[in-house]
Amino acid sequence: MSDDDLEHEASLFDAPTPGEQERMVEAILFASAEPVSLRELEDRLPHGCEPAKAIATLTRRYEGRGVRLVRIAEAWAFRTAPDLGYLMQKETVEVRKLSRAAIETLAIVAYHQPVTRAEIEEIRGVSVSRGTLDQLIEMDWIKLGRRKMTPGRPVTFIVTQEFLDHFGLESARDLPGIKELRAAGLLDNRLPPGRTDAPDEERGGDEQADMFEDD
Amino acid sequence: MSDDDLEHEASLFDAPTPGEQERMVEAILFASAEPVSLRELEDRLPHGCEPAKAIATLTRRYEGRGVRLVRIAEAWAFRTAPDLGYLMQKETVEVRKLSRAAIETLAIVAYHQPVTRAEIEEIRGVSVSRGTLDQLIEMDWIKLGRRKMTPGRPVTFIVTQEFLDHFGLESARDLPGIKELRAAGLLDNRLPPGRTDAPDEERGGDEQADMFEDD
Amino acid sequence: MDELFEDPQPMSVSDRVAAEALIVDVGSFEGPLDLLLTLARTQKVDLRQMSMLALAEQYLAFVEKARQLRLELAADYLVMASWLAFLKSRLLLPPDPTEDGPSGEDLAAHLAFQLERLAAMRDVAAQLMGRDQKGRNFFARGVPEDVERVRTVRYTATLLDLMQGYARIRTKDDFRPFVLDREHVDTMERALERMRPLIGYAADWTDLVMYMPDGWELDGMRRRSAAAATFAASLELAKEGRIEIRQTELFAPIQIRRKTRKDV
Repeated sequence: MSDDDLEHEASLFDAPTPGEQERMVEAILFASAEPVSLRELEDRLPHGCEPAKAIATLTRRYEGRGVRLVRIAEAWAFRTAPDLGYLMQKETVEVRKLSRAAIETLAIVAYHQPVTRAEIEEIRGVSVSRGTLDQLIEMDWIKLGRRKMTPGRPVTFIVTQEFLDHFGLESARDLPGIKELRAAGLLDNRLPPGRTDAPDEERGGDEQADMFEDD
Repeated sequence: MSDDDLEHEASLFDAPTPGEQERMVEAILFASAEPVSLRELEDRLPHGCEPAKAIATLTRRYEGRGVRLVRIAEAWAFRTAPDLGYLMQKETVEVRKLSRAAIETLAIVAYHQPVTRAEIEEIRGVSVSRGTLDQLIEMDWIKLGRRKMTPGRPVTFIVTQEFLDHFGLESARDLPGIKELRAAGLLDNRLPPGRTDAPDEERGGDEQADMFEDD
Repeated sequence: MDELFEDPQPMSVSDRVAAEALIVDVGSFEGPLDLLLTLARTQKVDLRQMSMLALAEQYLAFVEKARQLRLELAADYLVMASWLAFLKSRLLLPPDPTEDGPSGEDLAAHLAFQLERLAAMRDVAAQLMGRDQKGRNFFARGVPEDVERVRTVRYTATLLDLMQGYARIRTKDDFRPFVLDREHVDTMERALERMRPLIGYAADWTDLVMYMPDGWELDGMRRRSAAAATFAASLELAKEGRIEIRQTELFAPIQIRRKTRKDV
């Protein structure tokens, strides 16, 4: 490529004005039912755009409107304001009624993630049926996380972006009451006295920190 | 329903403020899978709302934004601003193996150039589709050469510089000759004696010799 | 006939009702921990202050009642019962200095922790489900415009494709199967002979299979022989420093390419 070409390209791909960038981000987010990540925005916008800035402006612009720009993990999406839900009977989707076991399992995954099946069973005091986990996976609310670095390398479960989106959470940090539970030590993985096989000794510092990282 | 109830309902559903109505219409139009008519808006909004007014305000509000409120027949919907349609496209490049017919045609052009379509067909023993030649021309691997000084003055095809670059050849003469092909086991039969019809005049002496030498 | 259906010692109506209530109750518990939590709730004190001894006794009484009524309890309820009996004995008897293991207090504390944790999970589960939910309280875009994929296809071919294509045409009319004295055996020497003149063209990674004699891949015995010979020859060429060999993963095609001169 010659110098001339380069110059031409540079001018062709000069970043659009902030106002233009805002319109572009607005259009992309409006068009998608799924949250769109910053990285994807960057990929789709012309070279040199700063989607994070556009998002900040847009968020303010839509404050108090009928739709809002919300953050879900590292992604953004437009969602209708929750106070207007009653107008949407037509759009309401019947959510499959979840069993008590499924709801509790979901909460345990959300608050204790990454968590193994054995840990879920330990907390509930009852075995977790394959069907319960399958159902939550099928609903795209939980997914497999990294394997635990403990004997047997058990798989772990973590919640998904769809889970955060569905319950209107920016991150797992915003789960109701999670701070209090942690302060009360109820999210610790305490071993029963006398048990020394510690299948989960990796839990603690590192993994606890992971909880607050986006996966 | 008793009169009392009716009265109660009327007071309960005092029309919301214009700003509120605008939010409501905005949310309904955003979430609806189809354009929504004024009548339907009226049905879905609280009693006493004036959706037409809300639509007018909203239309102005979205003027020049990344999405616009547009009228479709008797109904309303949000749509991406037409000038931003290109943001909804994602380009992907798929690499595919060239078809056998194209490879053979290309090989004949490379080994026999300049070569007419009739000659290609004679060598391949089957007719060459226009599409195959077009594809190779479009890929910039072959191009039109001089016309042949024979009756009808047919066009000839030759390989391009792009072809040589792609295959890492300095010239078409660098292509391995028949002898090498045979030595490589790629050509494992003898040419029938007396077959001297090969239109290879353009090929250089050495290579030509290779091509027709029996071993 | 009637005798068959007649209970020798008929239960009173109230007994039957009580028994049935218990059946329903047992069924509605999600395991022994859940039953313990329900029993604990009847004590109406903070879980941290409640007596684990009293709770253990309550549970054991419940199990005993079920046994009397000949109700079948799942195994894990019975496992919990025996553990609670053990806990009870640890709490009541003075510690045996000759015995290792956790004290009754430790065990009771852990049980209290488990109950409290389960109760906490129940609470937050309810809070979670009580939140605004997508598709119920708030909504996503009704007509998402999917990103349109504009796909451009780029065709490609290698020099070897080209040469083989040409060879195919030149040999088509008078094709004679590749006949050798030992017709199903390829040798490393022959493979080397075959590969040496070609290897200079392999600037890109090419599948080793491409260097097998044409048509040999169709016959099992020939294919094996040719594959072995070609592979051996490629090792020889690699040893000479003329080519590089790679295999991206187990059982993936083996690929070779020429080594550039400066590397030789």
